[in-house]
Parts: sequence; structure tokens; C-alpha cells
Amino acid sequence: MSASDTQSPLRLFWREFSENKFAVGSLVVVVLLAVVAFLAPLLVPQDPYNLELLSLLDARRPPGFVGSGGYVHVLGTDPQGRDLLSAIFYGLRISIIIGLAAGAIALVLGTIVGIFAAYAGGWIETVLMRVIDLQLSFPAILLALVLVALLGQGKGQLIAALVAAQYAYFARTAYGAAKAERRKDYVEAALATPLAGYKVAVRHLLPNCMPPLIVVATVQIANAISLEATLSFLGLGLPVTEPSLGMLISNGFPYMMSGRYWISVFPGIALIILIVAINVVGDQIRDQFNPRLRK
Amino acid sequence: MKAKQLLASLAVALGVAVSAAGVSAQTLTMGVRGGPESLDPHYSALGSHAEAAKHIFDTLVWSGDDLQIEPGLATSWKPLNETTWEFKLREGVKFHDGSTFDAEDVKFSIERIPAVSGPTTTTIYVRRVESVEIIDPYTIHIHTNGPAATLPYDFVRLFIVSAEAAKDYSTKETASAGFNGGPAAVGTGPYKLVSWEPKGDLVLERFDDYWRGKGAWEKVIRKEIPNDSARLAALKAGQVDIINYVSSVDYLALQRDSSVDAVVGDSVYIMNLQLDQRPDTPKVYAMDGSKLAENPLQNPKVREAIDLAIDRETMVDIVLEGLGKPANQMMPAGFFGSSEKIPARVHDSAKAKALLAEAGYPDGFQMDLYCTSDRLPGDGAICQGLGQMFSQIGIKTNVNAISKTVYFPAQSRLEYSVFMNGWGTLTGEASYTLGALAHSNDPDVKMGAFNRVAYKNEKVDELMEKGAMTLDADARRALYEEAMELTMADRVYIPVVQLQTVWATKAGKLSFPPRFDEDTLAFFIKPKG
Amino acid sequence: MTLVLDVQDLCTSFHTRAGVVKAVNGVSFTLRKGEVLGLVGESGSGKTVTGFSLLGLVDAPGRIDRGRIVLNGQDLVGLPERELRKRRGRDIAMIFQDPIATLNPLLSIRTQMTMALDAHASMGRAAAEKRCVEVLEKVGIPDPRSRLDNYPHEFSGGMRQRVAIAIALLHNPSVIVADEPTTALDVSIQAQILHEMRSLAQETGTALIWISHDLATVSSLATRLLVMYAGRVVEEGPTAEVLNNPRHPYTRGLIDSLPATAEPGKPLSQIPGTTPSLLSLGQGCPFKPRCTYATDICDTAPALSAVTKRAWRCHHPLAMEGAA
Amino acid sequence: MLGFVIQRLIQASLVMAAMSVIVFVGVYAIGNPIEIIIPPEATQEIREATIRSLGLDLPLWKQYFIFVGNLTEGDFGRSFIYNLPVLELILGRLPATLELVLISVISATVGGVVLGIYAGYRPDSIIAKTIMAVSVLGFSVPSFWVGLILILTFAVNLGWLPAGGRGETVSLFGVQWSFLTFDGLSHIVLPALNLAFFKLAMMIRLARAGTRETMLTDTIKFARAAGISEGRILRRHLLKLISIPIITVFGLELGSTLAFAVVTETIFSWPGVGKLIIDSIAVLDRPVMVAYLILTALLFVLINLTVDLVFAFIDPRIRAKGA
Repeated sequence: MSASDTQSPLRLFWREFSENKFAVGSLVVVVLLAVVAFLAPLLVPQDPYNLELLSLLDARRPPGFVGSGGYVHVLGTDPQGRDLLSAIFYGLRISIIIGLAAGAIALVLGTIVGIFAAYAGGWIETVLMRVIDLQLSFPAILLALVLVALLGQGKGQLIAALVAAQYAYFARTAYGAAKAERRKDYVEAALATPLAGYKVAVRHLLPNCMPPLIVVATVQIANAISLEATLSFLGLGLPVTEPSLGMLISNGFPYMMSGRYWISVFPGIALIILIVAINVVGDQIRDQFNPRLRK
Repeated sequence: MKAKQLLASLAVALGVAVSAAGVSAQTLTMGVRGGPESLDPHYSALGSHAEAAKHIFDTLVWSGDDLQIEPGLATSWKPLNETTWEFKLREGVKFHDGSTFDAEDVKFSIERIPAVSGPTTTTIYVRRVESVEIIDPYTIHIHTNGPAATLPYDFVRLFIVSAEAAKDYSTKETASAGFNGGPAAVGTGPYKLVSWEPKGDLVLERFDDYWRGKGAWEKVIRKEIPNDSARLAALKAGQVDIINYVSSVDYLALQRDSSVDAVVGDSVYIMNLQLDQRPDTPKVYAMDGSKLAENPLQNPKVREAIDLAIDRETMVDIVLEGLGKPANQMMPAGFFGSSEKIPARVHDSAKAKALLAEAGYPDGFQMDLYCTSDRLPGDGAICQGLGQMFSQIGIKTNVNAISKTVYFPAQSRLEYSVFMNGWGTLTGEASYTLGALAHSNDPDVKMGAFNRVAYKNEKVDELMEKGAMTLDADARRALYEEAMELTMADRVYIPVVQLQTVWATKAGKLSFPPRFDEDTLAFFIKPKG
Repeated sequence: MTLVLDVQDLCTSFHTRAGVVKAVNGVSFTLRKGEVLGLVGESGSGKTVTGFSLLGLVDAPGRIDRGRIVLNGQDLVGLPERELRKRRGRDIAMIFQDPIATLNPLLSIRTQMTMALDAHASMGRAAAEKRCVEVLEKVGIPDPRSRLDNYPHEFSGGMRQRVAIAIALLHNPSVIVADEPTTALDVSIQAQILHEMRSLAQETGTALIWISHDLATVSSLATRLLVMYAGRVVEEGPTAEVLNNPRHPYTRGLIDSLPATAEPGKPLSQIPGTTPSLLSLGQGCPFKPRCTYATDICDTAPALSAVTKRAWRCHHPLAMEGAA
Repeated sequence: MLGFVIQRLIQASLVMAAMSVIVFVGVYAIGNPIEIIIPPEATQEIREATIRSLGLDLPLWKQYFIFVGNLTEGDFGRSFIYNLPVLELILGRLPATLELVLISVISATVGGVVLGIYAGYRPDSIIAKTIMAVSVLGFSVPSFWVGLILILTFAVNLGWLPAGGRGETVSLFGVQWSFLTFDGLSHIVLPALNLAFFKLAMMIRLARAGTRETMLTDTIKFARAAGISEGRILRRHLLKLISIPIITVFGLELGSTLAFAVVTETIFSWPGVGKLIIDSIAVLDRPVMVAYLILTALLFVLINLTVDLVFAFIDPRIRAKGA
């Protein structure tokens, strides 16, 4: 069968991907959660941030309670009388936005640093990679913790801290791939031509960095979401009035011991589903990119 | 006896824990939220620090369960003139090392404070003291830098250390080594220091010659468990006998739990709303976000509307799950200077809306409400609840419940227009509260330091200044009550709820009186039956 | 001479999600004591899988579907793993292409040899060392006793392969399967090893199955050739006869693409096309798409034709020189 | 080998010097500790007196200079909050953290390697798939959530294990350890489990990937062809071959677990350095932060050095290069 001649690499990739039903299921979940997050305002019965719509009289009601708004609180309500389903959808939105933003910025920044180091060579390469290695050996959580404490609360600050904690992974990956490519003859040849250096980097080095970077990106987005939740839990994340999933879990946890499990458990489940699904997709992509496991 | 000893040493040698039940008969293990920052009692003015220090040291003036002052190491005190107070000291009091307490120790302790105080400074307790004069071993005169009517109240956290034991440990560099390690940590209090680990366990042993009598427990272990859930879990698991600060969240479930007794006590903390009176206030806007011509918070009708919008019953029942009381003034009832004439606050949304319209804001306006989310139980939740209530009368409220590390610096820089604070009248009398909040900010008379809303009522200023000069307690009380009534009527400070605190113990095991200052003191905890 | 190995109708296939890959499809051959059999074919022709099948080392999802592998009179197919293991290394051994990859870089030669010895014999330390030294000497490692405690990285490529061969020889097996054992080595060392292997086979009576894609090396060593294509044997016969007079167009193609046979100045001839996917083999001759002699009849599978010592599988066998 | 160690130590001091500058400038540039340390009730005079007594009135470079000067004498400074020498404060709490981290990392590694090898050796079995599902969970579920669930299940609902604290300790070599008493052990189980869960998942993945790749290599095939039993192949060949990435990660993880202990220690009220640092961060107790980060960096370098030495021990090729 010579179908491979007519299929784009992307379609081939998808064919292999679709063989793993679990990964496909996870991808569907990720897409679904993303859609839910971005369409949250259209889907939820209540805007959880509009205080006018909340009533303390509805606070901490179990799943299935019909509140003063006249609709069923499918997952119950939180200590402010917020519909938990709505809060989770909005929380998902915040978590995903932060994860994506931090992941994307770290990706761009890390790739630039990595490729630049590989392209520049010499002492620049040595210094840059020493710094990157040093940072990699330093735990992300600690760095993020210190930065968030110093920068203060807020989405921007949080994303900045996450980027600072994560870009090194991208830089290392891009550097590794670019370095391998840089040694190849055709790149050397291209560098000898009058073609501008950055064009060589973009045209030849960048494409070869993409597959491993995609793998790192999926993992790091999941990590960013998880890290954000952890920071929120430690009280260093976002303000309580615009809760991310981590903040919802943290806010609800004190109620666990008194049996009002839903306030913390449902956001927790949402968070875990999201991260597990992203990781399963990432795993599959990684396996597909790993030449050593392919025969 | 021998065999038991052998067994015990064997157990230690084998690394086996001696069964907890075996040693606990005379041991009290307390699980507390926070602890001392040092064992030098003069290091920090934090409540948890003083609470721990009270186990080892005594104060000159004792603050009773309801924060009214009682004799401590001083048996009596009286003002001699405008700037002199005489304190008579208790005779026959022994330090842990067997030496006798006298006036030298008091003078030494007072003079030592500025040298060793940490950042949360204890110098506030002696800020009025000009000098200390020893008349005889059991009489001292305190000369003040001006009339100091409330000096005895300042002394409720003035701990007396042994001049002999602490003399080499009274500089910043040496103090912590001397006290934390032990040689200087010699007090007259009910317990002797055995060991202490910062943020860990404080282990104490009974002082049999304590002047109040012998305590009920031979050994006291004070464990720091900052996490509310973990503390409760430790009690349920039998690791500790008593815990403080049960969160309101767990209180309901606790009442249904037969294995645990809950003791509820009123707290000194009153959650209150503060409204900026500056003409140009930063965080109040029109509905569309534009700047308003004038500050609506300066309008008494708007302030009344805000007051009427607050449903205090719901706040107590729902947000605090019953652990609180609606508050109508800035101090709990019964405190020196709180007034019985102030009526309970009412909730009336309809009237609030009408008042807003009358004041020229029929469509409402917008404001940012700031508060801490990690300082006092329920602070973030109460503040979000307030946001709902204000939004419902047409004042669109953006709630910012933030970390105290961000909140307080910004608040002191006057960056907020509307904010909710918890205020605790730690001395139990009104000059502490009204002098700091209600008097206009005036460094010359050292009043109004925490008036961060530019509140000024000439009459209140006058009453407070007069009170500070009035040495007669009853006359002073009347002045303070009037000041309180006036301030509350102005509604610049709007009290919301008074918090309550809960202790929990193993069912039927312990009895103790809850204290207003929320201290958990081993000496006053008795075994039941 | 005695027959040590008799393989009949060996079929090994891989059951993947995409379908069944018949890697070895009805291969039969015999091997006598001391004989060197060359197994040639392009990559993917099934020669390596054949080698692994003989040792019962086909990785999942592959398995032997049918056939017999009679080694010293006993059929190995269907034997439990435990029994197979007893024979591996003792009766039949294998060496691989890349000596860097076969030896464990983290273990000393002594450890690796001792482990292989212990697999089938329990002997004392001294006896074990004696045996190791003996074998290393045999494969031409100078000063073997002192080199026992060296690690693989301390040997050159050729020496490393010699160590691997020594390990294979430890138990004097009846058969050694050598899977491209010289491909990774320098040409001069290749020749040395080839030479040594040949004399070893003669000396010890061990039969060799020499698997290679390189007809040239195999022909200098093997007494008989087995040409495989797409999982089948397409031609078989004594080396000289097959080389001088191939019957199968594929064998011809292989011979023509040898640099030695090319006329100077002319481009090397190549077999057009690529090896077919074993997943989508039809009924007919698998070489048909690449064969210049192909006709309609090639859509049916050719049977094996045989004359004394020679066999081939083709509808259009090339003329036999001097016989017709 | 000595030269190698010296080279590493020089590298370490450079790293720590860089670290101290970064942290020092970072804490100063962005956060002003005085706002947080001084109680909101403080008057202006008290405020200024405190700033002076903490040395915060000096220009930044001068503060750093003083800090470095003290550091050369082994003095990391005093905590703003506790007025205790920082080193004493940190070292006093280090054993609790080390104990927790070592127990969890070692058990996670042992468990993870065993499970991972199995999952890589029999990748299609149900057990392998279950192991992998557990590892995906372990990899994904945030650590704090695992901690909460552990407390809820084993401490609150079942009441089997304590929810927090360190329990009884026994003094050994002048340091308090809890793993030597039964009570202490019962306290360490849940936090160690919590901390180990993520590492376990990581080790499973690593061992599985290593096993899968290694099992396909000619080394294993050659060993099999020599008739060596599977058990011996796994123990003697595979384990050694996959040990290099595992030890690398073990070293890295030892460090990162030390940092991640921050979360676990907070949840379980474990009195280690993690809790100290989170409390210090909350109040911007700069001397503690700086010292902690410098010591962490030092610890990292030491761990890396040890890992390198272990490598040399395992891999003769590296040994050859190092010599």
C-alpha cells in the first residue's frame, strides 16, 4: 500500500494516534473541557462572579438543591451560595487560560533561548546552557513560590512566575534538537551562504525542534495548571473572588471534615480529569515521536 | 517501681514509644494554632506569643477572663498625681530558681524591653513610661511622660523576668540564646520551661511553689498545629487533649460529635466596615466606571443605606455557621466604655434603596471592597457576603479578599476607600479602640494612628482627649461611652459581627473558662470530675 | 557427516494490529556438522527472524506458526521456554552484528562470560576461569587472562566481536547462528574474523549459519547458500554453483549488484523497486513487481523446483549453463 | 578523581555566589519586608527604629556586602521574625525534612523500579496496564490533593493514622528522629506516602521506558541466546543498564522532593524546613529565604556530586574518563 505517499505527515500522525482509543478519548475530554471553559458564560445557569445574583441563603447546599434562582444546583453550592457547576466551569476557564498562557509564553521564550544558544555557540552557548541547567536542577515549585510571594497576587504575576519556572524545560529541549541539527552539513552549508543567520535558524533549526517541543508543551501545560492549583492551595495564587479550580478546592477543603464534600471534591475531580486527559494525550504524542520504540 | 523504670529505659533504648496513656494522666497536651516567636517574653507583642509566655511568666497586672484588670504581681495600684502611678507588689513570690521576686525585677524588666524587642514591638506597653523609681522592695513609682489614665491596662502584657537570671541575656544578640536555651527563661509563672522548638513543641513542667497555688498538670505540652483541620484531626485521634480556634466550618459537625466537647467563647474581635471620608477617594466610581463628582461615602444617607443593607443575622447564621453575634458597636458589651444605649442595628434593604435614591444615587454606584482573607476566621467570607448585600441594594461591589501581607501595607498607604477590618480591643477598654480609630489622626496627642478614613468628629476628639486626662475611672467611663455613641451614629465605622471562638476537648475530660483574649492557659484548665 | 539441524516448513509471523506479517514463510533446510550455511537476502527478507526462530527468541507479537526445528534429533518447536533455555547457548548459540551493543558495557568480560557459563554448567571459580581463558585464546585474544577483568569499552571493535564469539563458543554448541557479525567492522578485521570463524568451524565441528545481506562475505565462507526473499527461500545450492549459475532472477540481481562483478566504468546494476511489505503479499510470486521476466503466470505462487543439490522457486528460472 | 571533586566544589561555590546575589537582589527589588514584619499598628518611630535595627536603612550593595562578610564567617544572619541565627533555625529543622524526603524517595524508587520493570517487561498484561494507570494518576493528580484525600481517608474517616505532626522522636547522634519510634513511624507514613506518590509514578515511567528499550537491545538478546535465565537477565543486565537514568533522576528528585516537601509539610504540619520556608516567604523573612535557597543550592550540588561519583562506580566508561 502506497497510501503514505499521498498522506500528509499530519494525517499519518493522526492515524497512528487514533489507534490508541484511550488517547483519543482523552483528547475528546480535553477538547470538551476547553470548549466548556471558553463557552462557560453561555453554558452556566449563573454568573458566579456577579454578586448580585448570589444569595447567602443558598450557601453550602448539597447537589440537587433548588436555590433562590429557581434552578437546580446540580453539583450544589459553595460557601457564598455560588452554583458550584458554574463556578467549576469558570474555574476551568481560569485554570486553562493560565496554563495555556504560561505554557505558550514559556514555549516561545524557551525556544528562542534554546535555539539562540545552539546557533550562537561559543561562550554564549556555554553561559546560557549553564544557567538553564542550573535552573532545571532547581525545583519549579520553589521558584514559583518565591516569585509569587515577591510579585504579589494576580493573573499576570502568576503567569510570570509560572513562565520563569518552566521556560528552562523548553530551552533545554529546543537546544538539544537544534544542536543536533546544527551539526549537520546542510546547516553548516547554509550558514556559509549569505543567508541571514536568523533565517537559517528559523528555516532549518526551528522545524526540527518542533516535535520534542510539542511533547514538552503538553506536559508543561498540565504542569502549569497543577502548579497554579498548588500555589492557590498554599494561599499564594489568585484572589479568592475569582477562583481557579485550585482555589475552589482549597476553599472547600475545610468543609470536608464536616461532610460537605462537594465543595472541594467536584472541583478536584474536574482538575484531575483535565490534567490526566492532557497527560494521556501528551504520553501518546511522546510515544509516537520516540523513534526508539518504533520498529 | 524499679521494674517500671527498667521497662521505660528499655523502651527508649529499643526506640519504642512509651504508651501515651501511661504518661498522660498528669500531662496536658494542647494543640494550638500559633506559638511564641521566642521564649523571651519581651520579644513580641503578638497574642500567641503572650499566651505562651503566660505559662512561664507573670504580668504586673492580670487581665481576667473578660479582660477587666485584676491584681497580678502587683496587688494594688493608684495614681499619685498627673504623671505618677504607685504599684504595690506581691510579697513572697518565688522565681523558678528559688529566688524571690521584688521591685528590682520589675524595674529591670521595664528597662529591658526597648533593648530586646523584636519587630512586633513590645515597646507599646511601656511607651508612656518615663522612669521607674524603687521606693522599697515591694513598692514602685512609675513616672509617665504625661497623664496616663490607662497605664494599668498597658501592663497586662508586661512580663516580669528575673533580673538575676536575665542580666546577661538582655541585648538583641544574647536574648534569644539565653531564653530559648533555658538559663534566662526563669519566671514566676505556673510552669517551668523544659524545652522549646520554634514552631514546634513547648514542653513545660509544673512549678510547685507558684503563688496562685499548684496547677493540675505535672507536665504540659503545647504543640503548634497551624492547620485548622489538622488540629481537629489531632484531637479526634487523641494526640492532643484540647485545641483552640476550631473553625466555624467544623463547629456544626462538632456539636453532633459525642466524643468531643466544644466550648464557645466571645472574641474581642469585631468585624467592621470602614468608609473613607476624604473628598477625593480612590476606589469609588460611577456605575460606568467613571469618576464621581463627590465622594458618596461622605453622605450620611449613603452610609446609613450601607448599614441598613447588612443582614447581620444571615451573616452570623450562614457565613459564620452560628459562631458569632451581630455587632452594634466597636467593642463587645461589658467592656470599659461600651454603651448600653446603642440600639441593635437593623436590616432593611427597601429603606436602604430609598436612602440611596434620596442621596442622589437612584441607580447606585460602584466601589471596591478590600479585606484580608487569611487573618481572622471568616474574614474573606464575611467580606464576600457584604459584597452580595451591597450589590443587592444597587451598589455594585467588587470584593478583593487578599492576603494580609498585601492588605495592611496598602491600607496604611491609604489606597482603599472601603475596607473591612477585624478590630480587637485587646486591653478591654475604649481608649485603645476609640483613641486609635475614632479620634482624628493627630501625632501631637498620640491619637488616631489607625484612623485611615479621615474621620473627624470634633466632639469625639474632645471627649477622647478629656478621657486621657481623667484619672477617675467612673468619670472616664462616661466620657468614653458618649464618644462611642457619637462615633457609632456617624456610621463611618460600621460594626458587622462579633466573632466567637471555639475550643474543643475530649468529651467530659476538661473544664475551663473561655477567655475574651482567646488565650488557652494550662493553669486554668482543670480535669473534670 | 551427521545432520545436526533439520528445519522443515518453518513459518514465523508477527500478529500486529495492522495484520499478520509472515516474516518467515515455509523455510526448510538442513545443516551438517561443521558445515557453514550462508543465509542471504535484503533486509526484511526474513533471514534474521529465521535465525531468532531457531533459538526460540522471536519477540512478541511474533510466533512460530508451524514447522519443525530438529536440533540433534529433537524438535524445538513447541518446547516449553524452560527447555528451550537449556539448549540456548549449550546446543545452539548466536552472535550479533554490533559488538558494542551486544556486550553489556557495565559488566566486566569475566562477569559476562561467567554468567554464560553458569547458565549451563556449575563449575568452580578456577575451572570457570580456565575455560574462559581457553575460549578467548581460541578466538585470538592476546593475553586473555589479564584481559578477563577488562570492560567492553577497553577492547577494539574486532576484539569485542571476538569476545562475543568466545561467549558463543563457551559450551561448544552444535550450531552458531551468526547474524551479520562482521558488518560493523573494518574490512581488514572482517577478513580476519571470517578466516578465524572458518577454521573454528572446521576445528570444533560447530556448524555455522551465517546471515548476511552481503553476498560477497558470505560466499567466501559458506559452503552452501540459501537466498531468501520476502520470507521465502527462493534459491538454494552449493555456493560456487549458485554464484556461477543462479536460477532465480533475484539471485542474479544480487550477484550483478556486487561491485566485484561490475565492469569498470559502467554503473553498478541495481534491482529495481523495493522489498514488498509483508503485510500485503498477494498470492503470486512476491518478486513479480521487480522482475524483468515476469508474466501473467507469476500471479500464482511458484513451487519449489529441485535438481541435485540445487533448488529454486521461480516460474521462469534462468537457464542452467552447461546443463541444457 | 580528586581533581574532579575539587572542580565540582569550585563550580558549587560559583553557583552559590550567583544564587545569593539573585536571591538577595530579588527579595530586595520586589518585596519590602518591613511592610509585613512590622504590625500594622506600629507608629512611625517604632517603624523607623525597626528598619534601623534590621539594617534595612542601608543601601542594597552595603547590605549585601555585610551579608557576604558575615557569610565568610559562617554567619547567615538572623531571622527578622525569630531573632535566631538562621543557620540554627534551618539546621534544627533539616533532620525532619531529610527523614521524610529520604524515606519517601527511597521507597518510591524501590517500588517504582520494581513496578516499572514489570510494566516494561510484560507491557501488555493487565497488571502492567493497571500499574501504568496508577502512574498516570500519580503523575497528574496534584500533590496537595493526594495529601488531602489521604488525611480524609486514613486519619479522619478510618482513624488509623495521625493527621499531622511528627510524633515521638528519639535522639540519635544528637539529632531527633521519628522513624525510630513506633509513634514516629505512624506519623511519617501519610506524609511519606503523599510525597512518594508522584515520585513513584515518575520512577515507574522511567523504569518502564528503560526496560522497554533495553529489552529490545542486542545485549539482552545476546544474553538470552547464551541461555541465561530471565531472572538473571533482569537482575544482572537490565537493572544495571537502566540504573544510570534512574540514579540521575533519583538525584534530581531527591532535590526536588526536598522542595516539594513544602506542600506536604504544610498539609501534614510536618515541622521541617519546608514549612519554615513557606512561613518565611509569607512574611518575607529575607535572611531565612536567602539562607534556605543557598543551602538548597549547596545540597543540590552535593547530591549531583554524589550522583556523579555513583556513576563512576557503576559505569566503567565514566570511571575511565574521570581517572
